[in-house]
Amino acid sequence: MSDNFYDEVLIDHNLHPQHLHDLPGATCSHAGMNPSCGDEITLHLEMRGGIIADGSFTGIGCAISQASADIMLDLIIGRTPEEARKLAALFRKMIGGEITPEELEILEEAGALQNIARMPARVKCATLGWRTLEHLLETAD
Amino acid sequence: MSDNFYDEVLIDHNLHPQHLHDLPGATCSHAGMNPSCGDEITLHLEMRGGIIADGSFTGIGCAISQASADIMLDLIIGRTPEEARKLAALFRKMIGGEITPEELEILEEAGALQNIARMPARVKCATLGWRTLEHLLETAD
Amino acid sequence: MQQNWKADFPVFAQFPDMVYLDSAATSQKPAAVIAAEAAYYREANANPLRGLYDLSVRATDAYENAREAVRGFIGAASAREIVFTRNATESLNLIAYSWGRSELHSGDEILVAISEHHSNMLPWQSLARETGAALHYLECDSSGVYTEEALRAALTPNTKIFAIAQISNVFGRISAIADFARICHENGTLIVCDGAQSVPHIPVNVQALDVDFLAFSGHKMFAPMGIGVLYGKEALLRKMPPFLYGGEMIEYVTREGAEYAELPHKFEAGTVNVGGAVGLHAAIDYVNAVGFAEIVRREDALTAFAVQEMRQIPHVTIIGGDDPAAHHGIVTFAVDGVHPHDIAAIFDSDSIAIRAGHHCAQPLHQHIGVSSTARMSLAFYNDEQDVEKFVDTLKTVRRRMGFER
Amino acid sequence: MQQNWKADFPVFAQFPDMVYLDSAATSQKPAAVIAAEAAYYREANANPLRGLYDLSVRATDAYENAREAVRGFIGAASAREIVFTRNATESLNLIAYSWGRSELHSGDEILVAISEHHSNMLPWQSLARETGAALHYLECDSSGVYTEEALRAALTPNTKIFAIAQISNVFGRISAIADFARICHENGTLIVCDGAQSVPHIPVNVQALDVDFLAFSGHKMFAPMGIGVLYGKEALLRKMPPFLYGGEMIEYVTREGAEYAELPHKFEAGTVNVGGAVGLHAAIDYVNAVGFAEIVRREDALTAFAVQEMRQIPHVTIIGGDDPAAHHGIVTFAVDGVHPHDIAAIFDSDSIAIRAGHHCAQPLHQHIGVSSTARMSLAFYNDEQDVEKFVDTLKTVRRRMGFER
Ligand SMILES: Cc1ncc(COP(=O)(O)O)c(C=O)c1O
Ligand SMILES: Cc1ncc(COP(=O)(O)O)c(C=O)c1O
Repeated sequence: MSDNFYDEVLIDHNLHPQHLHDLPGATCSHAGMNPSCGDEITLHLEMRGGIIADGSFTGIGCAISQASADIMLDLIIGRTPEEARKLAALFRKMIGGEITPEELEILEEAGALQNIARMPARVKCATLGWRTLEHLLETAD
Repeated sequence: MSDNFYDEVLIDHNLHPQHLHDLPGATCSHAGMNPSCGDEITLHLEMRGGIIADGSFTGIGCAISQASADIMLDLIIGRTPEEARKLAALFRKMIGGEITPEELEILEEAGALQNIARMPARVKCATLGWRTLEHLLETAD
Repeated sequence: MQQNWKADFPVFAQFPDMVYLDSAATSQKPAAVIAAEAAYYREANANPLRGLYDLSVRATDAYENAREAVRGFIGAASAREIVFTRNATESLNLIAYSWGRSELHSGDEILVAISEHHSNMLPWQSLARETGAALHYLECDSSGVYTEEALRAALTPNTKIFAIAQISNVFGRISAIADFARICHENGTLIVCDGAQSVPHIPVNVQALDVDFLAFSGHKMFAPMGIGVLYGKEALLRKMPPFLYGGEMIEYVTREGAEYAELPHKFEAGTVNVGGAVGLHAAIDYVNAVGFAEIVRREDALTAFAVQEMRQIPHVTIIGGDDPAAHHGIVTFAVDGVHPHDIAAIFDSDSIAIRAGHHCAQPLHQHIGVSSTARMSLAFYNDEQDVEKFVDTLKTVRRRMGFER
Repeated sequence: MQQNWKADFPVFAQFPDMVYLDSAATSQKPAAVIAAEAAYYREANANPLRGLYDLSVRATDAYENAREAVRGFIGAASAREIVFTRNATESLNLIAYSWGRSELHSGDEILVAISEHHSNMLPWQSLARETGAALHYLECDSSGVYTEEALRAALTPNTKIFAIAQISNVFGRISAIADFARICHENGTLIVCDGAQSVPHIPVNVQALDVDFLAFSGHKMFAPMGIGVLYGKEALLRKMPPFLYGGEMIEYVTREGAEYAELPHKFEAGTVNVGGAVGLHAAIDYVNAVGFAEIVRREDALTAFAVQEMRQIPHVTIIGGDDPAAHHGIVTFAVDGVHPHDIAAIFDSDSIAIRAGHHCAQPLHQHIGVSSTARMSLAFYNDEQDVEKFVDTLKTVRRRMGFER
């Protein structure tokens, strides 16, 4: 793992997360956890008019899981559940090392996590927020 | 193990055992076995006037256990239980590799089994008759 | 028999005069396997699975790649179905403890083939004792044949599990596992296949056989000692409780209890044996490089040669019959008037390694009415000279024991 | 610190820039150990114990000599008290299954130290669930100290067994096992000592400690993976039923049941791991050649150096306190604001291997109120530069995570 794995993007999202707060107007919430490291994230979404109008997360975790959740929320707020699901699928594709350069563009800052597959123990951290999102969208349907 | 491990002494005692027969006048008998190879020997002794007046064995087993029992009976018939016990102790000493040349003399033909310690799996065969004897003398006391 | 496969096995260079005919007990190891394990300790050794650093990732990769190699080797659907154990014995005990103690009850029946190795019999005896289930034996004929009719007749509505080896370590005969599996499943019975003697010698595909469990040992298939495999169908393994408890097999632990890790880790408590798994991986690569076509061809030819010669020697009886095709590298025999232990000792004096005793199959020996036998067993690294030397010594056994002088 | 012990360990030549500080998870292997195992497979490999030929006798000797070496190493009275297992986890499970399932009943109590590794906790949880015995925990203070008073207070007339590690894998603190054993025995309670972290690092004598059972793993003491040890007092082992069932652990088998072999074979079912045992023997010889005087001196000096440096770094907290003498090669720590997984990743980017997580001691982490920590752990092959590099990186962690820029 190269020194700049924790690049500015990740460090910034970890230290100054935009979306780490309660969401009083949330229409649905779900708690996801990585039992083996004790990390836990609760994702809150406010669905309005068929789109994800707002979202936030609460909980504790490592920089990877926190930054990943924060970046995810940047990406999905303002999108439809369908679009969010597609982004989640793309994110998984990236972690699996099968993403094309064009697809990577779509993931914007989430691309900072592309090399996490090198650290199998951390993949669960990077995907925690996304897995929680998928679960939420599935059960919210 | 050299080819002549099965030397004339052992082969002869195995093929033509002097003491493999019932003993109608037996005053005590005991069955010893090597469960893991299924071998079994029953030792019969006729005690008279404080000495082992006669003895025999019945049962099945490998050449080592059969010959060893036959040789043992050659040695102990006519001796006192005390003398037989001493011979048994000497035999164990020989198998353990701690016998002196003088002591080896005393064991006469049983010395043919001296090298059995090289084959740990066979030690139990060589000692079957002797172990049965020790048990018999102990319980007969 | 052109190829000299012995050159791949350092032990034969060390003992050029030795004839090793005890491969069913344990196989010799090719240089490639010995080197692979050593290389792991020099280049990738760490505690895998939880590691957050480079070396630990290497160890994890080495371990999981080995699992994937095993999956491919036996044609399992998923690597989650491959549990690393110490040996076939532990694999079979794992089934009896975990599946058995949770699924079996008084009134249920366990069916075990009478020719089974103690490792595929004692765990079921113990399970029956503890659960109150009844233990029944499927009988074979004197040449080791189990028929479909006999199996059908032995199965009852209460038979929950049937345990049988694909190749018997005494007879060397192959049982029709795929047919037996079909019959068992029609009856709602699970089938446990002991592959200790088959996986190293013939291609085995768990999906084609449709067995529920398969157990085998690395050390009999050119891998190091201390590594074995349990294959189980995912749906079964998923439902089974853990067997050993400890590190690496949990998701979460509190004072009161624990949530267990996903398959296959749920069944791999404590620090795993990466070195052994790497050795097994190298052994699989080696077997694949030689190829089962070659392995089967050589072993069958050598077996046929041995049986043909042996049946011409007076006073020699082959256990399981004189048909060479019925023995797969395993020929168990008796010599009139000579105890098997003495037979083995005479072979040893000629530097030929064979085995004598009950071959961990005492109930079978009781069944066929002898207390012990002698056994020669082959691997593809044996050659015609080995069999010739074996036959030459066999011809002398009775004379050297004092008969016919 | 004159001697460069790293030269004995090939992995350090392979990765000259790596700083390995995860020896509590698994140790690296000296060339002598790797070579001994390879030599066994080249020169003595056979199935031991039942063999009737030369190679099998060599294998048997190699295996039993290894057992004798273990006996001497831990000062056991007899080699019959030494059972080879796969790892400490299996050793502990063996006690819980064999001794536990036959001796414990509803109403009995099991006492376990709260800082135990999952491998010395989950087997007891499972045993309690199955037998109806009650499981109680002995609590330590925040620096990991267990007092005699606390133990006395926790023992009741129903406490049948007490399980505790000699050195905790989180705190690195040594517990007064000999005193605890005396207190337990006065109460009629057995004591199980988890020696996974002590046997490799300090001289351990089971007769001096007077423990009833001792468990440890080869892989943490420079031996290969896949070999471990259970020591048990002979009188106890003799009474215990077998754990795994199969070949090699029986005297006699019938259709109905079996008579079991003598100690220690009763507990070693299936083909044993001779290669692993030979590796462990070589590791013991190696440790004896280095000498515990040297090992303890180096490890204590390096630990003291690390603790002294660490306690001067702002925002770093050492779990278990700042006293260097309380940590035996194991220093677990936290950095304010930085998650342990991120700490480990930063160390990895500087080629330093440390560990992060709950170190298989989640209940302890709940007890001390953190969900995970980072841990550096030493062996005598580490040197001052390793610790310096560790300290240098530790100083940069917060800055590299964006703090104090
Ligand atoms: C204190 C302690 N006990 C038990 C274990 C379990 O050892 P293993 O995983 O080798 O079975 C460990 C190591 O992980 C340990 O540190
Ligand atoms: C048919 C069969 N099953 C099981 C076993 C047990 O294998 P292991 O001793 O490696 O556990 C053996 C070998 O001894 C065998 O031949």
